[in-house]
Amino acid sequence: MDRSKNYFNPYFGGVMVGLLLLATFYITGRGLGASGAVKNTVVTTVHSIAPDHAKDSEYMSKFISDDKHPMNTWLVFEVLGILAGGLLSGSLAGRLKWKVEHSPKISSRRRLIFAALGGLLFGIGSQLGRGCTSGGALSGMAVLSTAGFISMISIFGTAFIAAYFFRKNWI
Amino acid sequence: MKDTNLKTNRLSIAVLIFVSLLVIGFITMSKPEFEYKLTLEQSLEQILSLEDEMNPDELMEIIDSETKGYKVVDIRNPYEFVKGNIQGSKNIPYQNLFAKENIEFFDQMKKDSVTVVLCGYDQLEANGSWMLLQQLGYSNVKVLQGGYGYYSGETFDMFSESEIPQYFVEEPKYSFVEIMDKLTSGSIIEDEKVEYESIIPTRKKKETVIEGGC
Amino acid sequence: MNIRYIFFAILLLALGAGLFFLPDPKADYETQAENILSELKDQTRFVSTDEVAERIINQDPSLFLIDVRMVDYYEEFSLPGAANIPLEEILNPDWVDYLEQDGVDLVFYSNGDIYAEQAWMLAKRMGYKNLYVMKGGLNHWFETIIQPKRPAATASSTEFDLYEFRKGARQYFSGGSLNIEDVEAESLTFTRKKKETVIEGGC
Amino acid sequence: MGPLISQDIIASEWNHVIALLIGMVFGFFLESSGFSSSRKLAGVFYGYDFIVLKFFFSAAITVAVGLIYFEYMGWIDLSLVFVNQFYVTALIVGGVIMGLGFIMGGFCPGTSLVGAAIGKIDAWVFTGGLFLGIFIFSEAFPLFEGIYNSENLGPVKVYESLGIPRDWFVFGLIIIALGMFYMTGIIQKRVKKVEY
Repeated sequence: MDRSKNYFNPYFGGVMVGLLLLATFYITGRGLGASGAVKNTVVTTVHSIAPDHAKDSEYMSKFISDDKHPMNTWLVFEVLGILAGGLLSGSLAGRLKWKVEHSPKISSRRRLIFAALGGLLFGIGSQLGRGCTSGGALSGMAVLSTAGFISMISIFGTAFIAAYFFRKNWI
Repeated sequence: MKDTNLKTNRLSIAVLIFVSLLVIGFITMSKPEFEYKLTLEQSLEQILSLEDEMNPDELMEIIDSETKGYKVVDIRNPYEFVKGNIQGSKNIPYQNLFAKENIEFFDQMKKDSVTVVLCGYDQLEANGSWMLLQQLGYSNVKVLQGGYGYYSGETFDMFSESEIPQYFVEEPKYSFVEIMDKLTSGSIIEDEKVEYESIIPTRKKKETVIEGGC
Repeated sequence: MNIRYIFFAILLLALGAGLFFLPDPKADYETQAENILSELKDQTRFVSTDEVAERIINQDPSLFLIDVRMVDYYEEFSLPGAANIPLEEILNPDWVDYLEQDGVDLVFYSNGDIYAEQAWMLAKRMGYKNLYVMKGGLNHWFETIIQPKRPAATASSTEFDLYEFRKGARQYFSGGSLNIEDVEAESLTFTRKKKETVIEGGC
Repeated sequence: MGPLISQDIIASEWNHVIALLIGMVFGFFLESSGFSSSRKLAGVFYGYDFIVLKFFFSAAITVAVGLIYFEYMGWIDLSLVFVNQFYVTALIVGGVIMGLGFIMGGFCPGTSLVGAAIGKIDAWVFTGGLFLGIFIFSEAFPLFEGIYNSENLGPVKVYESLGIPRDWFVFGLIIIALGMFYMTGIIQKRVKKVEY
């Protein structure tokens, strides 16, 4: 058997991430997140390249402040941790490899175009919905917030409905 | 199973960690020193029933007839207590209500099913202590209506014509509506002593609007 | 099917069922008896009728009066701006919005001061903050504010000042110079708010 | 009693170390469970692989149940825990957009990061798209502002919205999740295996 396909039991991963999330709530009072860090990075990047533009932008200016609240950069470090953790796990399981993963029915090019489009949509959607699957849906569901459940239902519901049209990309 | 490890060994460990966390939590849970025995609802019911309020006439009778099974506890400060107190009463300033020896005393009283009558200068002074003791499960504790002040006659107004006992402080002493009506119509001349008429509530239709809220 | 999955499923169900046996989460936030006793020790929970009168006249936005008498009494006469939460109903969750106001002093009053303090004790145990009791209640209100007694001629000047203030207050509350009804007309209609409709940052 | 940081129990200098460690563990388990593979992720929508559902719900339930017990044991003050604001329209529209992004891109932000970490080029492209998307959103914010700020119901809890007791809700959630876990096994057997 190919060692690289030897993944953890998903329930094990789920319970462990659940415990981690509990620890996160215990320590920080809020859940995990990913898109927030990307947003911070975008804002910081724009701010350093064109400070005036960032300040003029109604949305970005919300996230630029002089006081250094610990939570502002918290997510960025967390995301760096995610990258490191992923790398660690991948190297232990021998999954480190440059490749484009796609269905044999489609070309790599098509896969990459769809990936870019998907990322784009996810970027817009996560800002509009104030959180992505980890920050909004998972952490939101964990604290039993209505927002978390609605977010989960609308993300996965839409994906299920739209799945038919994109089946060629995956199966 | 080709791609996903469906072995459950690791999962068992994860579940074990979770469960043992909860178990540790339960073992190390700190209990408050004084635990409420009555819920808020029970406590509300208890104060509304008025059963645990003793009226001064009753207490006078008990003391005169030297009935067994009652103990008066005076919760005022020792200085006030020395100046004058109800015969046979014990002084526990309410500031020390939860001191160890006092709690032991209340425990003993409860065990011996002795009714404890808390008394302050007025009912208000003893009210908080009484409610706390009741909520902590000392169901044998009563509060003296009117307090020491009324009992001793200090706050007794012998000129009062009201038929309502003066220790019922929650009864309206005056007909508020009438006074307000007179005031608004200007029929009360300044500094004139107002005749308080008997309290027959005259219902005045008033729109129930309130200010504030949100 | 792995037998362990069934075991885990049962364990999870048991944990879920265990939730039913946990007491009301609010119980954890109840103020403990020791803390209430120490609040009783300092007498700061009492406010005088004069202070209340002054704050009403100044239209102090941080004052919120709560009438704990029965509805009949409340409808007959109440202090301007007071909301009615009868003592019997103080635990009703409908009142959360009234009792949970940041930066607002909630002053309980009744005809005397026993009911008001009982409401204070219960609300205190429920963990609400900034709670006060109007000492003497409405009976005292009428003795001091509405029908102030002229101090003896030998009394100190502070007593006369207080008397003058009370006369002024009486004038105010009887609708002399300022029409109270007009003030009240702007106010909201009395509605019991449900918790669900809380709008953040409303107050 | 937690949360530690918002009550200044942990010095804020430790924040970033903690963030890094938490991120690492999160990333490790995401990757090890197979979240770095977009085709594995997408499997949940076609019925050939259910790791997303299994992982997601077992995590959510562990935390939901755990938090309630923690609160009871006095470890954490739930009133200090962040609860997501419920902006109805923004959330639903955002969710729909994210759902489309998910099925097209095959990742979500967290998983694309672990994918990128082990060298998936599509994950890199997805992350690039993510940056671009957020940039576009902030540039075109006036366009979205109406939806973004409308109908805020505040940090409501789901059992309050549904009007049922919390314990019943959590218990129901557990039963639903267990039912779904059981169903996935049945569905997976019927659906044609997909090699990837």
